[in-house]
Amino acid sequence: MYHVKVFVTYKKSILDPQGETIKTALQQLNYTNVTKVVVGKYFELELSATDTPVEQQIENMCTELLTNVNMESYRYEIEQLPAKNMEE
Amino acid sequence: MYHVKVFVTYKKSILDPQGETIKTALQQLNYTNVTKVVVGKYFELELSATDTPVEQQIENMCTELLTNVNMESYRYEIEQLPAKNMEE
Amino acid sequence: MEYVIIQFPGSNCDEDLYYVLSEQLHLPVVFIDYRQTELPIETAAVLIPGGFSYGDYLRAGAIARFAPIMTAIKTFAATGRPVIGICNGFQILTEAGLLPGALRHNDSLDFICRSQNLIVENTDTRFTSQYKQNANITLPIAHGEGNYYCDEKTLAQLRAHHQIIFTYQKNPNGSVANIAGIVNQRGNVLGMMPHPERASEAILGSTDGLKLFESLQQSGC
Amino acid sequence: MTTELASEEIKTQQMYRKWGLSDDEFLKIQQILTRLPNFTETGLFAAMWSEHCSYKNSKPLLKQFPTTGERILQGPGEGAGIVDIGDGQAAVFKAESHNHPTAVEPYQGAATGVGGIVRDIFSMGARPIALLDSLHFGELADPQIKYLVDQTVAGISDYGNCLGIPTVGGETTFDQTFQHNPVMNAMCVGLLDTVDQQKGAAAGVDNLIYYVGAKTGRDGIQGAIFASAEFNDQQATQRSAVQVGDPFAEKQLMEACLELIKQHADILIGIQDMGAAGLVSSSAEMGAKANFGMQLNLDLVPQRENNMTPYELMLSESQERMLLCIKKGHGAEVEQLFNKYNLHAVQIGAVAADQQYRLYHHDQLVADVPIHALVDQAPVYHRPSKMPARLQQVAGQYQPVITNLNETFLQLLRQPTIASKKAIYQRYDSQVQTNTVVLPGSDAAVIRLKGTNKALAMTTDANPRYLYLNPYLGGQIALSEAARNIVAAGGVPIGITDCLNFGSPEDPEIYYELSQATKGMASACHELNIPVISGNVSLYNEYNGQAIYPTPMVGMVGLIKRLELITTQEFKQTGDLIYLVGE
Ligand SMILES: Nc1ncnc2c1ncn2[C@@H]1O[C@H](COP(=O)(O)OP(=O)(O)O)[C@@H](O)[C@H]1O
Repeated sequence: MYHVKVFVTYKKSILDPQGETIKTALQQLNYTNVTKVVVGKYFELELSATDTPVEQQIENMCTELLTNVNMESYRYEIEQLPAKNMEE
Repeated sequence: MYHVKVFVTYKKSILDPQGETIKTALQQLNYTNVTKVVVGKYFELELSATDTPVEQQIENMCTELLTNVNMESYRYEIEQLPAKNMEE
Repeated sequence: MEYVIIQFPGSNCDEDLYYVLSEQLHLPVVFIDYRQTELPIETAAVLIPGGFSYGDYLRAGAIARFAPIMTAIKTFAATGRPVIGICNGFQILTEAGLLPGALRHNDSLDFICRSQNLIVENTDTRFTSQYKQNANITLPIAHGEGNYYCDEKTLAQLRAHHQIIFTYQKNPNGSVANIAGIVNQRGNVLGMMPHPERASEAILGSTDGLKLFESLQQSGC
Repeated sequence: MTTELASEEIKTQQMYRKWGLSDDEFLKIQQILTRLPNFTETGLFAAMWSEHCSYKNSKPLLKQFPTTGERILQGPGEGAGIVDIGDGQAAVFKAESHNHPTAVEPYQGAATGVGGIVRDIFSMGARPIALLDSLHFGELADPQIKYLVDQTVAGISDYGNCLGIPTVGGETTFDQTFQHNPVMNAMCVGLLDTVDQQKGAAAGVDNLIYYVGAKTGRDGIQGAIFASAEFNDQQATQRSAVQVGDPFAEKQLMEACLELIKQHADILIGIQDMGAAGLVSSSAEMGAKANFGMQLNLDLVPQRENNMTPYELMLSESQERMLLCIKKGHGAEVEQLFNKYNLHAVQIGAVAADQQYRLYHHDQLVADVPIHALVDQAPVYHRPSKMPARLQQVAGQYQPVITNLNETFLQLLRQPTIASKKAIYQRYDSQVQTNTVVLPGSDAAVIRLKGTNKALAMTTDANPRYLYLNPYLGGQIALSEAARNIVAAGGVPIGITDCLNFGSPEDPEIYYELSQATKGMASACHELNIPVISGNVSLYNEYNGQAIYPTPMVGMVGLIKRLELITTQEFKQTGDLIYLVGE
């Protein structure tokens, strides 16, 4: 079993209006020391081992479905779980 | 300077329709080994130090703005940046 | 020959398109379900309607592009025959790689529904032949993710090949170069965010959209 | 897991009180059952006898409303009311409040409010053709209120847009009185081919009870329980009264149910939304309405979470679920149809000959009560009423001081309550289905009916300030304003739905407001000859003992007999004459 976390954000060159909006909101709440906010999507996946290495599976899922590579970039962390730990 | 990552997901009892839909989509793409998908939000913040400890600031931001504690739970990671590293 | 409207789970402008094609223009129209693997042999044109396929969960159009019917649509498009994607249809076509670029959240982050003035940038297509070059027309928009994005290189290509078909007179959503609709390089696949089917009857306030379907009809499909 | 108290403990510890049952009510249950109710049964009664399900405080007042008429095919009592509009068609409409959920989680609260009212409409056999809302918030200058408005509107927008139902009208006001208690009412209008008319009834021994739609989770279980002592903090944070909407599932559910109704009428006996008090209210009401009993096997209920108790399964308010009664022997057809839409369709029980309501869980009988006791025997209260002190004083006439007319005029227009609501309504898809002839921004919205030369006009109106000053007159005014909006669009009013948003009826002054407002509304209904065909009551809108202004929302629909009669409010040409009519 693997527990995988995937983080998706807009590419750097692309304006992130959500991040800007939240930064403004935080500043209005007097968190004036916040200089930058980026908003992204976050996925947690649980999957069992197969013949394909898990890294490759995750790479494929990211490029095929979880992100639009025209505008988003991704990052992931894979954690192997001890057997019999399927339910949190 | 601090670089903070905040992860927000629904609490366990709460329906996650996006996660369910994405799980089904992944399974139809033959990733039949995926047993669970949770979709959440992801924030990256940059902020400078103030009199208030950064942990407490982040806690407050999470409960005041970034999450609705009635249905979401959050987690964060704080990383202290060396000075003069404000832009990635 | 018949016009084919694709129904995805969550499509919701399918009936509206059907109404215009069949009741206003008296064209033969059929619905085809997303699970089908083939288009009817007699297909004249494929129309992908607006709506929220798969709830727009993840990204608009992201999941629909894997539907079984998409392979048949790609084959159909590859033969140079016409495919139109409106709103969610446009999003699906970009996700499927049939059109360049991507659609982001509107820069206001809000869904916008209102009439929008457009400029017809290129009438030399089978979708726009009935418009006058540079005509000002009014069509409704209704979208949350209609903010067209492409990189500089793609934009230069779009311009070089006259692929930009409709632009907004006043940009409502942050789209690159005010883009409201584009075609592929070959000119047979059109994607547009505004809804021509909502402006095809006088009682609804505008008939500017009808010309798009008439153009298609005139082009001999 | 919750430890469930034994019957004796429920009684001695009076834990039923935490679920909103009074000592007298608990005694009455005991008398009906001739024994003590167990934990699950107590929960069933608490939910079914709540104001929301039983109208125990408002029933006597609702009796004042005229509810019949030549055109009325279905008055109050079903998912929605139905008015004949000729040519084999009918208008179906109802409104619902989601004030508390919107206060707690504005986006989801508003979204699921829309989801619920839409299910009420298609459960009658009608295709939903329009949505309207009625929103009342605290002062907009407050950033938190801004956020609340933004999220509420986003919730309505995302849910309605995804379903492909145009949101064509509504109203929005701002006042301090709604600071902690926003009002979010949603109204849905549907178009019915009268041959398709459905009822939420389960008749015929051994006919099948089908559960369709989303799985059941622990969401929205009777809010009161969260305050109860046997939950520790840890559990309390893991559970939530908030429900998350899944508009995509609802769209599929709507299409599947409409297909069932249109194409399998012969096997469909009854259909009902699982709304407030979820499975218990839908199933008990369906049985009681047909004068049959019912037995359900809770192990068969599709479940999203492990180890759910009968109490949790029965009271969950998970969204996007419906209950069907299907003719014996035809289950496979239903399963096939719903599978096509990727939805669950599971037989969970059957209609019983006696009028007993029985639940089984893990092969044990966990509840066994007379079905009519749950549905029809809730006590009815005639609460004491007292004129509020503020109304006893003769109000001095307010004399505005105007020094600069232009400036005052502009100030008025700048008031958020008066200013244009475009920023709100252009976030709703108001045009999908290509029938919206008059868009939001005019007096009433107009939806043409394809294939006919007719149209429907619709509006929502409330004016809490008037009601605060004079509940009786204010009630009349709300109705007349709605009627004027309909007439100004070219329509003849054919019926209303309402949401009565008030404070606690146990406060005699609030009860006075409620009784006077409804009396005023009823008198205007009689005067204008417009029946009330459906509605909803939302009481206890209070914060720290402070109630909101009385806010009865009137949703009115009018028939426009010919498209040529449609009128819009803008001035059309220079030189046209302007008249002022009325008193
Ligand atoms: N929350 C809302 N949702 C949809 N439409 C709205 C909303 N609030 C106001 N509107 C629309 O804005 C217009 C003006 O509303 P309102 O100020 O209540 O008008 P009036 O005072 O004429 O009744 C109406 O057409 C109404 O339908």
